[in-house]
Amino acid sequence: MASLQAMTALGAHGAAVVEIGPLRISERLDVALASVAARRGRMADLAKTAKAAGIPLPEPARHQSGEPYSTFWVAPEMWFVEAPYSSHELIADLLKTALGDAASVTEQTDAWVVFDLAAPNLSPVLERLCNVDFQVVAEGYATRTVMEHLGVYLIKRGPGSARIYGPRSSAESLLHALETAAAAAF
Amino acid sequence: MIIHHPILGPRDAQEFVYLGDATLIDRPDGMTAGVEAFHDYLYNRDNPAGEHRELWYHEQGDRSWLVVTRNTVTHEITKVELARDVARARGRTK
Amino acid sequence: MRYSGFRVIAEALTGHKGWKPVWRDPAPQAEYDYIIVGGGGHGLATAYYLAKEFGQARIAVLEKGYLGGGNVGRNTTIIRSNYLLDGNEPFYEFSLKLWEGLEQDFNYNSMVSQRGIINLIHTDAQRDAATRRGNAMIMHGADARLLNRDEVRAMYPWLNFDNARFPIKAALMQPRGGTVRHDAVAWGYARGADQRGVDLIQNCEVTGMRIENGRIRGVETSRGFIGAKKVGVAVAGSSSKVMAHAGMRLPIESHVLQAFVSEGLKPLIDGVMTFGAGHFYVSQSDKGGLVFGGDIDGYNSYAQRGNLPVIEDVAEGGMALMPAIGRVRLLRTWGGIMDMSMDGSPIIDKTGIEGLYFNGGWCYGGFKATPASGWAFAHLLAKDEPHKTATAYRFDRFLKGRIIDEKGQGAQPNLH
Amino acid sequence: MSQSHRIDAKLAGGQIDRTRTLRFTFDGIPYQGHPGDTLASALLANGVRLMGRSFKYHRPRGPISAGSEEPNALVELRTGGRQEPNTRATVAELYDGLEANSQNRWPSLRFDAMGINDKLSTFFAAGFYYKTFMWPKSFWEKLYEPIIRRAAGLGSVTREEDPDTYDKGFLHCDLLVIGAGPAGLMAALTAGRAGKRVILADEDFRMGGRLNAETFAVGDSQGADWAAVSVAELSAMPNVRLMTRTTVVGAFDHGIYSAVERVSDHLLTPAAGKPRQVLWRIYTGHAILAGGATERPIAFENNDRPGIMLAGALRAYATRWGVKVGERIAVFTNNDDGLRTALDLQAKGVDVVAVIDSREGGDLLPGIRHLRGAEVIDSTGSLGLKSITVRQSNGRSETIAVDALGVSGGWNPNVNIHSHHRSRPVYDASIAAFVPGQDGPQGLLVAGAATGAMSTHAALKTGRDAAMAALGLGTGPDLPQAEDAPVRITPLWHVGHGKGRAWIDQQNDVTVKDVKLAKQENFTSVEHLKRYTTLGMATDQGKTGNVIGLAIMAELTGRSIPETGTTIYRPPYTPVAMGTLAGRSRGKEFKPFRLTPSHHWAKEQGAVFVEVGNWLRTQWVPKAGETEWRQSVDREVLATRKSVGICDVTTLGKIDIQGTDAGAFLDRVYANTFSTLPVGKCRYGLMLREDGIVFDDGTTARMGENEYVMTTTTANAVTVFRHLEFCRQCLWPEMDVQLISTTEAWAQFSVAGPNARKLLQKIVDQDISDAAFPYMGAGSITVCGGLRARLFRISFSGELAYEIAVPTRYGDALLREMLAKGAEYDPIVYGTEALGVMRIEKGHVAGGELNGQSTALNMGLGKMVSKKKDAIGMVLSQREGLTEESGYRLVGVKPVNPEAKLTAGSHFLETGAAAVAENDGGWLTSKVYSPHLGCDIALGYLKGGDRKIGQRMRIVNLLAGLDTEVEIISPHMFDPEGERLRG
Repeated sequence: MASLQAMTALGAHGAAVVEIGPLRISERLDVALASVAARRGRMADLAKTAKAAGIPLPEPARHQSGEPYSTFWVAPEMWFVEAPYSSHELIADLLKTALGDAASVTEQTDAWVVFDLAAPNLSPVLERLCNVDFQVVAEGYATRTVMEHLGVYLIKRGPGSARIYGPRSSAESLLHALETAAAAAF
Repeated sequence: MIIHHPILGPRDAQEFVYLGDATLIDRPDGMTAGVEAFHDYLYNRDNPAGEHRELWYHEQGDRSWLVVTRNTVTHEITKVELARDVARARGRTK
Repeated sequence: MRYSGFRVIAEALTGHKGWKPVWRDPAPQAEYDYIIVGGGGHGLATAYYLAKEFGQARIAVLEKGYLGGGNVGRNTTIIRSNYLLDGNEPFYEFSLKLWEGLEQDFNYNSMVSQRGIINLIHTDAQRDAATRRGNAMIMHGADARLLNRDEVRAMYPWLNFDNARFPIKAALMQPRGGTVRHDAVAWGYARGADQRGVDLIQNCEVTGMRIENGRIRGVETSRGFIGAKKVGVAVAGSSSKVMAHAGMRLPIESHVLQAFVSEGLKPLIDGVMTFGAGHFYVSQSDKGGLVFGGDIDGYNSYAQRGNLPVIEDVAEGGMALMPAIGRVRLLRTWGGIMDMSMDGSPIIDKTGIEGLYFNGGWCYGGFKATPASGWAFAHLLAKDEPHKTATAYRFDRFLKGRIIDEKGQGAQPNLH
Repeated sequence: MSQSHRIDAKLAGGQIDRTRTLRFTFDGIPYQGHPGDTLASALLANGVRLMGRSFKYHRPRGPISAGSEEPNALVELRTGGRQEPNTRATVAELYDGLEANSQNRWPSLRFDAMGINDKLSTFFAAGFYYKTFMWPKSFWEKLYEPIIRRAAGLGSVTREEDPDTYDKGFLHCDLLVIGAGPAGLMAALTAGRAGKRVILADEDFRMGGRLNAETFAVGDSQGADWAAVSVAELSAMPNVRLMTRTTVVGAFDHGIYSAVERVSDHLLTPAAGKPRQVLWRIYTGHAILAGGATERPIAFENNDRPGIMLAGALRAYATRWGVKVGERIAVFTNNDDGLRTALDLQAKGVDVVAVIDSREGGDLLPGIRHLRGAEVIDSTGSLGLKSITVRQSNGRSETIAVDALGVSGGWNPNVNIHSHHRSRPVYDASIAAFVPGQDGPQGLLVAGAATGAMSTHAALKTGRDAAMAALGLGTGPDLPQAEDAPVRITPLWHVGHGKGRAWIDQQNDVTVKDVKLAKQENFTSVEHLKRYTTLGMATDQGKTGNVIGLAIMAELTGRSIPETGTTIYRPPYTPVAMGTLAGRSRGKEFKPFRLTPSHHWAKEQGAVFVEVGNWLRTQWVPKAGETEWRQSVDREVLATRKSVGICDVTTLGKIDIQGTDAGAFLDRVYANTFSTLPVGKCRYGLMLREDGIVFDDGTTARMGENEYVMTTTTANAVTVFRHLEFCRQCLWPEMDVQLISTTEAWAQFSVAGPNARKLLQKIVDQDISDAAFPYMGAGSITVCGGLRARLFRISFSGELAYEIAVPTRYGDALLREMLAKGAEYDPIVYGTEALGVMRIEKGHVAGGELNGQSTALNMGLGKMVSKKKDAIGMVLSQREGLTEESGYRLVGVKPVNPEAKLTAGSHFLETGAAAVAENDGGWLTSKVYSPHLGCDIALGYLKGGDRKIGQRMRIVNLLAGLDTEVEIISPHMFDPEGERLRG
């Protein structure tokens, strides 16, 4: 709709893909993101409207996939909701309409850079980056953690698959950290 | 150190930011209390050698403020609560 | 017995048979005029000056462990008077002047070495703040110089000048800053006090205070009750514990500060240096070890040991500043308990209890303050008036809003 | 003579690969060794005993050990940027091409001029330097200390950057086993077979511990073979992680351990992308310390000559490395383990000429000259042992020619890690050594020789039992058969005799005499002993010497050893490279970068960047022909004030505040009022700390009934958010408020200047005329045909100005679009310097004024602090010390002579006043050159400044010798009525 051309967090016009040994790092540009927080004392109402709108509200430290909305827990009575960017660029407006005044909704799409990690086994690289026992936590585990001084969200999608949300302004530093750790690990 | 977060379980203390004695929850009411009350609230501490209730903020986590009961001599942690619950229990309202 | 080069040679030639004990081990007497609680640097200095400068007799120092076992024996040995605020600078400059004559004064070589200290500057804002501070120092009679990048580079060409995340732009230097052999300070003051009749009583822990109608009568100790007309408390790391015996709550939190020493190395760093873009300060001891430190661990603690994150943080600062020390090995870490005050500045004041005096809240500043702290505390004890360089170090400054906050961090001890 | 001291493979094959040869040099001389050698074993194999010089007396020294406790054989390993000082030859794994040099000697290791110190040693008694060098006063820094400093130190440091990289990582396990000797292996087998997650770490490059150095059997195989089989079984378990070359160096709170893995130290250079070492933080359920024990010597005169070693080390070199340290060897012992050394060596065809056993009576060894009740009292051989003098039980002295002597004074359990939380070891007289005490680190158990259980059987048993106890296992594996010899020892700490020197701490040259002097001078506490004599403060941290020193002090004072006590070990267990502790945080990677949305555009333009926290912000954007930064900055200011300028302000913190109590919440956290702010408007907010000092400032807009957007300063974005969460959760938990940071979600630009509106109108889809979008208006809009955006009509520059925000991915494009669409107005992009010029011309406070020491009153904003409501900091801001009329007030400053230069940080003085503290009037907080006023201008805090407007004063910068007459003016130096920004 806009005449402006988007630039990625890495300063490019297309998604970055990097391969180091068995590891594949794919930047994701097609994710719309918004925070949803229950208004004080309105959790029950929010649960109801969210259910009706097909927005999962998973338990703490969990990610739950859905269509079109997937969600992960970020704080007490607060979640980050993902949806396809192409169809949900206005995700905040859509969620506000769906959830009404039971929730506070804030657009988060461009606050983050998103990297998907894929390798037969991600533990050797992740154990060099963050204090998460990746081998042991269950699929769907979602947590905030720290990688090379950067606060990120890490979501385990499978033994060899993870998604990282990192601060957008530090996208280049985060990618560099992932690359060097991978080179040392594999 | 490891802090057993009431919601998230064991987390490295590195993820947290330390503030100080949990009595910082008991802020006087500025419309009724005067300088003396605020002075004692803000500046004076028991600073015990032993059990200490203190405020930690899970900045690299879920942003919860916690009240951690920790022994300042051994560093043993015996209790961790959500500060919000503690504050409510102490009758803090609007 | 007087120490001198001749004495050393004479003793060497006669098998060192003549050396006398540096201090006695007297049994505590029933009563003293002055009891100093704490046989660390400040307590020993207080007793020394009370006896020497204020002509007081019947003085005892009570130490729960061994003399000099507190922070005077577990710090990074730096001396300087590069403070900003009126409440602090005259005091620390007084201290530095006392350091300059100390060894001749108490006839003990504590290796006071004024090889200079530089605070590295990495931003324009830091330069502005350093300019403000350097001018304040000079106006208070101290020495200060602003070095440009090239002058710093000429001094330490192997610092990270060309690949730094936060480039070095300048430095504030105090040429009279330097280091001192920390244990020798405690031993020198102890020896000097002992020679002047002060009873230094080790393994004697204060377990209570006898207070009658608002007046101190003496202290209960692990070696029985000891009476005193005046009691001065100088127990860094235990201030809140000891003053609790008098029912006092203090504007102080106790925190652990770690310090570090590397393996012995041939000379690398001549003076003292502080990194301005991370938590790291360093000097090299005469034995060759790099002595360095950083921030406190940041949580209340009485355990004289720290945790790993701060060790890593300090090493990161060190490597960012000095990329050549990658293979230099950290030999030993230890922890000291800092009594962190609410504005980062100390307290030397009377208390609500007549005859009870307090000296504490030194944060990181304790070691360099040792001579002036002892002198000013002795002055307060002897004359009931604050020394002119220590008039700001009052308890009531927090109530009155006359805070001395060098860092501008507010009432949060772990940020000072 | 290559490897002249290698024992015939048939007698002692050792755990080296004799089929392969490794070449290396020591002090430039080429030698050969085999895979499996250490530098020390290879040098000994080549008949080299002399490897170093001591710290103080520069005595010639060889290795006394075969492990990390080594005090003597320290070398400079590698060259160039990789040169590492003080590396222990006894643990340096040999690789092809290894280069090592001796250190702390001049001109050569064999002839060291500083050896003169040894001749003068009587003048260098413990603490002599505390008693002299005091006159004349000035000579310390000028003469004495420089000499001392030049002489001191051990190895030398390169000035080059370390070319290798270092990693860090996190590991998790149910059980960490520290040490892979018999106890550690048995513990790991017990836990591993039970399916637990186990990490087994050993500092050696080969697991097995002492089993590799012994000849006895475990089960029906050699101990070393049993170890190899056990390692093989463990390595096949997916739940077990074996970490060789990994030293656990520290125990921290709640079961966290630090360990150093030496990934590449056995290679000439690390493989591509691989680190030299890794610092692992290991998070454990439980840990077992199975670190074994360290043998200690017996002090006698001249007991430090190359060739005199710990008996167990002689045994290890023979058994593990097939090396005989000498041709004629004697053993001096006070316990049975020394006898084992003699027998093992003899079995390998080594000529054992005598066993000097300090114990009276008892059996004699068959086939060896075994002297009971005898002591070694002296030795000869300046660069290497030639002979020993033995005093026999009948008092007769005898000189025996030997070139190697093994000394065994008993074994000290390695309690080190167990003491890291200040737990004090306790003395066990039955083995004459300290064993782990109570209150060690939570969850840490101890097994094997580290507990004082010295036999192989005891090691296996305590290893298994500790694992079962730690993990609550009901059963464990059966134990293989192994020797269970009791410890038979009669303590002997030093041989009292004569006037010579008997070494306790060989590296620091601390002798029995020094301990006696310490006692004589009343330094009798163990801490005083250590600090006065430097006992145990060398790179080996007294692993072999400390106990002897305190035992001698106990003897001298008549106290028992337990009464005397011991100093406690501190981390790390062995020294750790600084690079390892720093990991990747070096050079440009010291901290991550934060890049603004306009970064790439600015880079194309050749902009100059400045670090603001982790952000890189555009400082100015030079145009062709501009040679000096001021030209660019002046142009940016003038162009903005003349037409329009654009500045990236994305770095300012943005916090989304929603909820039915959002307005009331803001009233509590801001000194001024926000609940009354109409929707669609924004307001400048002043935030105080509870102590009444200004914390932060910024504009906050009301985007909806229950929705505000707060902006913070760049510096305080994180701390303000933390503070708001504290207020929300801890102070007023019942308020309906939700917070989320949106700093990076929006690219935000300030568009300032007379033509700002005209330019923006070409971008914004709706009408933004003054009527439609008045001063301090705020709202959601769309730009460029429908892109969601936010517009705030606020000004930091004093111009008609807006801040416009779009989703970050469109920030770059929006900037380019504004420059293109607004071309007719010659828009420029300005950086932080021009921003600073304009805000100072306008008198807005920022970094220099928001210094954490200033109140609203100081800033001239006292009226903003509402007393009608309870807000953070309101009460304490009224303290007398913060409200004095004579206090600091913000003023503007300009030089009387427009040519004169000002410097921020300069201080105010009255005309004619001396530059002393009593006359100090305050200081300049910020200074810029104002192209409009045509001179330097500044803001400053001046005592009673509000009453000094219009007066003349001086500002001095004593660091630069500047003394300038200035006029005190209003801080609002540009368009004080504010017509331009309302225009």
